[in-house]
Amino acid sequence: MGTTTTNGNKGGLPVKLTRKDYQSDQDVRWCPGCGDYAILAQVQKVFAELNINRDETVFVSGIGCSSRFPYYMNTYGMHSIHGRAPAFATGLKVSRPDLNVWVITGDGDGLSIGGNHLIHCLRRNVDLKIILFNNRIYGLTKGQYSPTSELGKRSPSTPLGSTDNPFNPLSIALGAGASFVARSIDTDVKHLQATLKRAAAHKGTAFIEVYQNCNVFNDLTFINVTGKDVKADRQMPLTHGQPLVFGKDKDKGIRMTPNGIPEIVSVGDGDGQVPLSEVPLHDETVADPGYAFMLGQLQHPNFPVPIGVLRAVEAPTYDEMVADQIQLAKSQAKATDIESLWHMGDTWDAGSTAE
Amino acid sequence: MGTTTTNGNKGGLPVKLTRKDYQSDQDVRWCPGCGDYAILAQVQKVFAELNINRDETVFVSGIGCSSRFPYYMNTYGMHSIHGRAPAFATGLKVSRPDLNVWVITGDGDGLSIGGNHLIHCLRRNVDLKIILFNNRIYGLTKGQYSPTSELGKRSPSTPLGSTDNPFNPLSIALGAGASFVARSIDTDVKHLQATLKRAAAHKGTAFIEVYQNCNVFNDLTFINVTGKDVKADRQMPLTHGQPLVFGKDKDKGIRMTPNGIPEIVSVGDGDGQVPLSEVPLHDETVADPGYAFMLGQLQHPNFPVPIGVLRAVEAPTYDEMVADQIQLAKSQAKATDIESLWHMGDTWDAGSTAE
Amino acid sequence: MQSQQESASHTPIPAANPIEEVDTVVIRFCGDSGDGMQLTGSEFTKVSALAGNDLSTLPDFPAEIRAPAGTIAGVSGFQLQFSSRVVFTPGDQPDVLVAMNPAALKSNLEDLKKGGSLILNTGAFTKGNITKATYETNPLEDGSLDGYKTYKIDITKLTKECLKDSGLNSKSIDRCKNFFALGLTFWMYNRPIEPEVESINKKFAKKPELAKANIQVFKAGYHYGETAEVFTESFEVRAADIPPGRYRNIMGNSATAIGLVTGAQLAGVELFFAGYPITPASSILHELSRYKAFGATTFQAEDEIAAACAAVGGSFGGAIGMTASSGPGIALKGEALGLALSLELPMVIVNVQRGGPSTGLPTKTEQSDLLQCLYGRNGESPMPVIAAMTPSDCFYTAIEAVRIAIKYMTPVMLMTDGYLANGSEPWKLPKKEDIKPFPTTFRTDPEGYQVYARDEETLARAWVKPGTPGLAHRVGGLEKDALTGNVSYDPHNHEAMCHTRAAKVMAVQNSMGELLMNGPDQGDLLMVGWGSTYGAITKATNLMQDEGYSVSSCHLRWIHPFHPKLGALLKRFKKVVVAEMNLGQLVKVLRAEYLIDCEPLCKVQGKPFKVIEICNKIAERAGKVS
Amino acid sequence: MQSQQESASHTPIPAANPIEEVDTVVIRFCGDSGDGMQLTGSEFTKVSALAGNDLSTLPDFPAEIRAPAGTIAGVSGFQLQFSSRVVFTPGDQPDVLVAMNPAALKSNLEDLKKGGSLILNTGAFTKGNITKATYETNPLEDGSLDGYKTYKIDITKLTKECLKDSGLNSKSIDRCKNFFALGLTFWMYNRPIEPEVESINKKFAKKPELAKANIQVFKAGYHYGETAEVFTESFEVRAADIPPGRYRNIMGNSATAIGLVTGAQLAGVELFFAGYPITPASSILHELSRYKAFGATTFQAEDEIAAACAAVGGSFGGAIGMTASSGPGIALKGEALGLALSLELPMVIVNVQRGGPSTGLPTKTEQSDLLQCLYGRNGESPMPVIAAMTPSDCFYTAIEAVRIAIKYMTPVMLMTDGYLANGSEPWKLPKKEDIKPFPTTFRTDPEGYQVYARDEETLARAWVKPGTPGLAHRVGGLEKDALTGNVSYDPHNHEAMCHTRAAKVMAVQNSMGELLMNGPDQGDLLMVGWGSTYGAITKATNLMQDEGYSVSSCHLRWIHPFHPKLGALLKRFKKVVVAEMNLGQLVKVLRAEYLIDCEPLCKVQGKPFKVIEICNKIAERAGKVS
Ligand SMILES: Cc1ncc(C[n+]2csc(CCOP(=O)(O)OP(=O)(O)O)c2C)c(N)n1
Ligand SMILES: Cc1ncc(C[n+]2csc(CCOP(=O)(O)OP(=O)(O)O)c2C)c(N)n1
Ligand code: SF4
Ligand code: SF4
Ligand SMILES: [Mg+2]
Ligand SMILES: [Mg+2]
Repeated sequence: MGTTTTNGNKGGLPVKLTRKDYQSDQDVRWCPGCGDYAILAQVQKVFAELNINRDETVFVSGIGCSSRFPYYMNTYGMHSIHGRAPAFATGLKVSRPDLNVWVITGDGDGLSIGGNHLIHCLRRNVDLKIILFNNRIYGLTKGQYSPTSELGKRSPSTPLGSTDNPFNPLSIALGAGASFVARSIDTDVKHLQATLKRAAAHKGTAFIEVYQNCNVFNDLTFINVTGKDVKADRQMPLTHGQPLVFGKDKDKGIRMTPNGIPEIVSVGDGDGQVPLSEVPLHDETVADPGYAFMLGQLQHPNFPVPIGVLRAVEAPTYDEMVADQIQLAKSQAKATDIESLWHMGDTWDAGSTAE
Repeated sequence: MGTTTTNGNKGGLPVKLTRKDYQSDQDVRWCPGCGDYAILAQVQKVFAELNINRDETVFVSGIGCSSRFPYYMNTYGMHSIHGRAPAFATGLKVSRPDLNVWVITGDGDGLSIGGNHLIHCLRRNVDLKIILFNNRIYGLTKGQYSPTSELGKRSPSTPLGSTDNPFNPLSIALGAGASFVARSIDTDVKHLQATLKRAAAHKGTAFIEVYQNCNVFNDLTFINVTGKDVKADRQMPLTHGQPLVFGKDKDKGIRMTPNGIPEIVSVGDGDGQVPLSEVPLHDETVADPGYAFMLGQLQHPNFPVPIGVLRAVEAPTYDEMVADQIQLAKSQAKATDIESLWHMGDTWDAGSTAE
Repeated sequence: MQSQQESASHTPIPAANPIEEVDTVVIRFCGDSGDGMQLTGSEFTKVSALAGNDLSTLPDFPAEIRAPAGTIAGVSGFQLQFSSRVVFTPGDQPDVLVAMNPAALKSNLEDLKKGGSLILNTGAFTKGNITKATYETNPLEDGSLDGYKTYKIDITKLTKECLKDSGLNSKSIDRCKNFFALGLTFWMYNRPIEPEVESINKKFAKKPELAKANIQVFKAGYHYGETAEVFTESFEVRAADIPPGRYRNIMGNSATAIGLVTGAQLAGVELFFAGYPITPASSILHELSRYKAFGATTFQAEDEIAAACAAVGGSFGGAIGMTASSGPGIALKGEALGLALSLELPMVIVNVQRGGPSTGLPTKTEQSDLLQCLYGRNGESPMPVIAAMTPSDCFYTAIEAVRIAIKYMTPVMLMTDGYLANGSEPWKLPKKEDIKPFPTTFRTDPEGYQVYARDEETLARAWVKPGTPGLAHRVGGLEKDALTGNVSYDPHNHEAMCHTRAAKVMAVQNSMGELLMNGPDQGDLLMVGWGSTYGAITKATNLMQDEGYSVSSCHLRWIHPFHPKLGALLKRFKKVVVAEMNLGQLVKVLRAEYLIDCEPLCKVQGKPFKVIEICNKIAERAGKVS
Repeated sequence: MQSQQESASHTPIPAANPIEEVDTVVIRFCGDSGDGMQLTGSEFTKVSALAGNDLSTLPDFPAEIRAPAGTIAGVSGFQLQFSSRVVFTPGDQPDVLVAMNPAALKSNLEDLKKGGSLILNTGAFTKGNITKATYETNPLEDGSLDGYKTYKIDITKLTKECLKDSGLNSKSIDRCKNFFALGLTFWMYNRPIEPEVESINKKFAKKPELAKANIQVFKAGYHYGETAEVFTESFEVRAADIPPGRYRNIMGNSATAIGLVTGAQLAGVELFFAGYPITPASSILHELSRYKAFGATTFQAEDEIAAACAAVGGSFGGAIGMTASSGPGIALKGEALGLALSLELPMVIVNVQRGGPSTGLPTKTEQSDLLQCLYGRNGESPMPVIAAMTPSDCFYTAIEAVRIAIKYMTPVMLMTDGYLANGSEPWKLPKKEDIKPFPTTFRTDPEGYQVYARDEETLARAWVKPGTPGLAHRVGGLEKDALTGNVSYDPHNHEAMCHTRAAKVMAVQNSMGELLMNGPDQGDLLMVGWGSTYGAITKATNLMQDEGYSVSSCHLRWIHPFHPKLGALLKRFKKVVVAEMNLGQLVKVLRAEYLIDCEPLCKVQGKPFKVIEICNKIAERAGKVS
């Protein structure tokens, strides 16, 4: 550990890092069995794989079980206040575009109290990576329903069932104009790793919804979609350039009617079937977010749930544009010393020395 | 005026009301030429036409030029605080489902500081009518750019041009799951009236974006779309059951590729043209919001701008579901007098009389 | 005169007599979050209440939902004081500590009375657990428990034995061990077992196999005490001499919720509560959401701002709008509360205080939001602030909040804290006749209506329900004309309105109840308190009065405005000390108001005062009565 | 001794001598929002400044962007006091009132000095306008102007005449009439016209036809004064005896913005400012957004909460994070500020106060956010609070805020108000050498780093920039261990941290400048003030000292903590009166702190104190020096 002091971390950047190098010295305090562990582990693994510089990385979170995340990462970190992590992160990134800034939030933190900061961050396309741990419940405050809980959810604050329609986090993100939108699952180790890597590589705000199991207050909430036995039929993994097909035998596909309504087609060369070649290929880069929005709307039980990257388009980032303006202003400025600022505008000489 | 006292209004409900009956006694104080005047006039006219009961109507607004609106309506009204009107209105409507509650907001009020309340209100489908006056500027605070201002907008706070991508209010609303979404224009008197009537008739949250000209700080911002000479080619008026066509001669149409991407087609029976019968018919009632989202994304200069009702689906309202639960709870309750509440749970007798 | 300090006279000292009578016992159950200590504690509370004891309880939760098993962060505790006398607090120091694992022992032992009884589950003292508890050596063996009466029992193993034929899996079996501990303590305090058997049956009605197992283990614990010759004595705590009537054990947040509903019913208005979950206020929302049949509509908003605004919307509609939160959430509501007081609509805001600043210590108690509640709004924003004293007093204070809000057409801040919220005590259920209704009159007459015309006595404007014919009007947050309510930028009108809003809040003084005094109304030292310190201050004052000190105490229910008699009272004492769980916030306000050199006694440890801490201060500052 | 009260000695009395010398003049231009009164006022200010007068200005905006023309709601005004002596305020009462329409006359006449000069544009006194101004009879004819020296001039018509050949349309012509009024006043006060011609050319550089027209009208106004024999005299106000140097006329918000940039440069850190528009704070954001070349990055956030949070994010990154707002926005920032002080990061929050509560009087001035700034956060949340005294002092106070923030690693609240924000005065530009830099040291050494270890003197923890190798660490809003910064629920650690955070803020006392005294440091009466009341209090005190009263004044720049010498000073006076634009907020704090029976002099009218109001209070409370 050596000169370890920074709430107990190691510093520096050894040659080849492993997952352990990204673990802080704090005890991880989630409930045993919580999906948060898996996500933490995958983030640490991916960071090690990508050899990401810990000292140039900052994790910012709000409040919630998931928001304890930064304490466990051996990087810079801030556990802020409820719902505001995107705002802190925006200030940080805009003033320090050189840093690698990640935001951790929950479905309550990010979509209830923090919904506005999230959508504004997405529209601005600040170069941040946002992971939203969706367990469809308020974990830390012991089990109230959240904005992603299903209609009719019984919880301590809704003993007769909730009366609110849930948000679809992907739709909110796309409605706000997000440049990168993806979904993954806590237990799907490989998929999660791949998705995290894609987010890490994206320039602009990358938004990932991760289905996360809260085994204490909302156990198995995603099991209808994530269950081993049903998975193949109920998930549609997206791969850029690959057809929109699903099912164990990839024999079902998705396409749009001219009226703009998605439909499931049987894929194959038989009667009433659609040949594979006519099934639309997934294209993350469509400029119009309508396509990704349509995908994001697909839901169990009528449709398979898409996982993977729905949208990844290149666009200038907010922080970059701000930096460019500053650059421009500096290059055009007649003077940048403080006295010339004081002297801006009309000045005159007065007092007894003035004639 | 008679017993007029309530900040100077008339009460009661005469036989046939006119626009004047919906005018309060307060001087309207917007800048001469402001688009707000036209919207106020159309609301008052429509209210008179629908003979809406003034005493059972409440207008709630936030802060901004547009938010002065309630002062000018001879109904109940609350000019609240910046961005929060949907929250006040939700509390009011949920506790008083019998009232007819309208929300007035601006692009800053409703989409900047108030974005979160707006989207939560929309997802809940509280039975409110929300009119968002979009002038793409902060009027009341003298001209700063707003979340709907175009990228590069020069304003007092962005002297070198803004670096934020604007929101599309319709996309935000649809991303949040709004049951009724429409767009109209301050100067398009008939269209605005028709749209207001549709909103008034909708059960659930009705969201109308109105293009509103701020002639002082953002004059002619919509002229590219609303200008008399360009209007026919740059607007696509939507009518339920009618084809998605536009242009002076209705010779252009919109349809979707199987990949979910909208395209403009030439309508007609000629070569390379699409016959009118094959142009999709506008359907406000599509359950999947993806269709309306696709429409909402159409923007000048690549596409015509849709005006009218994009989406109008029936769904239970939040206030109705809450009322039902209360009804249910009351009907199932063993007792509802206050003493039985005190006595709930384990009780025992003690003290000297207890044996 | 004999000191009544809790720890003085009733330590369970071994004796020949198998059942010794004691008058007061403090017991604390502690273990891992998963060990069911809250249940154990509340079951023991219930039987004590049924036995007629007076009592007071205090749970202590970890901040994490379920910190890793066996760690100190995961320790959960429940303390109970029960007595044949009147009880004011959950007790300074446990006489008996039940510790289910090493971490629980580690973090609780320092509180145990010297010479107190220590019941340990030795089965949990594995090497791993000992290390997790950050012990370097095994406390069972290293002599560190020498000063205590230690009972080492392998509860884990005994439970396993007892259930080996139950067919339950080992995890489920292990979960039963808290009932062994409960059985033991039942034997120690000579409690009847039948009611508990019944209670277990009820609790586990849906899982009869668990009910059976728990009963079996509970009885095993009881019989172990009886037969194992580990304990040489058992104790009895007689029924207390409390006012006769029907009782219910009540936690502060429940009392607040029930009080709010009662207040609305007494006023004859609907209750509209909008909340957003936050520790330790959430359970008010939870409770109210179950009282729909009693006229309560609840709304879980997207955040605290929306909750406050929705409540104002409810009030505008003619319901009594309410919201509840804790410090960080209250901070967010400031702007909306400013609007509410400018609109002059009734509203109740409950602040269940916790440790601050910022997120602070969310599960711990503190009184450090007083200044925020008084002043945390822009502009001249006066608002009545009142505070509850005990868990059951939350009921009465909530009613008072509703009364003031409606009578004076103003938002009212009702302050409680984590200690009150989760602590409990027996509550003597009132009779309906005992509580005076205060029916609301909505204005319906359009004749001569002026939106901001005021009642002469209360300075309140009229409350009008939208929907009332002929009374349509508009209100807003801009300054308003003193009569019509129309927007007014007139300088003198603004000044007059600022004075009027202040005067209206001061007018609350005209309808206050009595100032709460304990002891003579003059003397050496007056101990002043507000909120949850009531029990500790009162107990300490009583004890020290008995010791001959010239000390009285005065507890404030009304903090803004103060009680009209408070100023004169303070001046009749040579010294005034204010005990509060902050760095001296009420002290600031009292000094500013009365120019009296009062002195703070502060504690900011996330824990309530101990009686002894206040006694010590009294001894330091007061003289003896000659 | 002669009274120096502004209005006493320099009324422009007609005289044979065509140019009379006066030492001080207060002039107010008023008219419809569209009449260009702000421009007229600031042009006149500029020429007065160039003439070497000392001066002070006060604009008065309507709350609406452009209320209906001709109504009282639409009246806009600009007042200027210029003098050959030192000027402290924009003046109590205008000596000269220029009113461009009936509404302007109606709403401003009561302020005009008895016997003062009144210049009226009779062309605007149409029947319609007279009615819109709520006059029942024509004031030009009903004798209501009898007590004033009234100059009735049909400026509208004269302007039209003058431009009839200009080719401009009639709307554009009408817009020029303010320059006629300006020309008139130039003649009255014997100002050179060339600089103004130049200024107009510059201002309308892009519209030369308008420049030409305005110049023509301006000259016409000037010559009208000279030749029309309406005015029988003109006046001269000599250059004031002010310290020699280069000057610039500066408004408070500009000075704040420039001061913040200067502070950051003196500290050697980047400036990151996040704001959300709100009257009267917005122009700080506007100004800073133009200072990118000077190291300022600005961010218009989605709301005030995001702005505060983004600023904290900036500070975490090693810039000095800043935000500015007014009352309602400050209310929203409370929770985030609590986090900032818990994280112990430097930050500056500017509160440009306006009339409250709630939305209140957005364009008017007030000082009623003091208690909110001191206490509007949950938990024990101490924060330094300082206030600026004059428009140019905003510059120095902003620097002081940055200095304290970085030196003590704490958010600092910098208070100004609408009066300072929009008022202006000549600012003697400092030399770079005059202002001491305070370079920041970021910690870069990993050896022995403890996140919450503190500097012994300042109690500040070290500031570490993310990106620094080996210093990665995590901070958050939960209570932290006093050394490592790791989350800690330890009761004693929490108490210690609360005390330490308070002590750190108190340590600011160790590096304060001098306490600002005016007059002897003992006597009958001490007038205490803070913020923008400086000018009025100082002027009044000086006047009354000259009249022989035993009065001094002391103005507070540091409000929390107070200056270490303040307590002793207060006690050396028989009486202490605090003049503030609220209902007595500083009074509360002083009374609590020093137990001194100080008395408030309150004004809550959305307007600054008049000197005379303070003089009256002094006369009432102070005795004469024997
Ligand atoms: C201002 C404020 N309001 C409320 C809370 C209480 N609170 C903490 S976390 C949380 C919700 C957590 O839900 P989510 O974001 O889904 O996180 P999870 O615990 O499920 O991971 C709430 C309401 C708070 N800490 N601060
Ligand atoms: C809490 C708070 N923040 C900021 C303001 C200042 N403010 C008033 S209106 C407004 C924006 C108005 O823009 P918009 O909603 O588009 O309305 P418009 O004036 O354009 O109709 C702002 C920033 C305020 N009144 N309160
Ligand atoms: S409560 Fe749920 S989300 Fe929170 S740590 Fe436990 S299992 Fe995870
Ligand atoms: S500023 Fe713009 S939006 Fe506001 S009233 Fe004037 S024209 Fe209308
Ligand atoms: Mg969650
Ligand atoms: Mg706008």
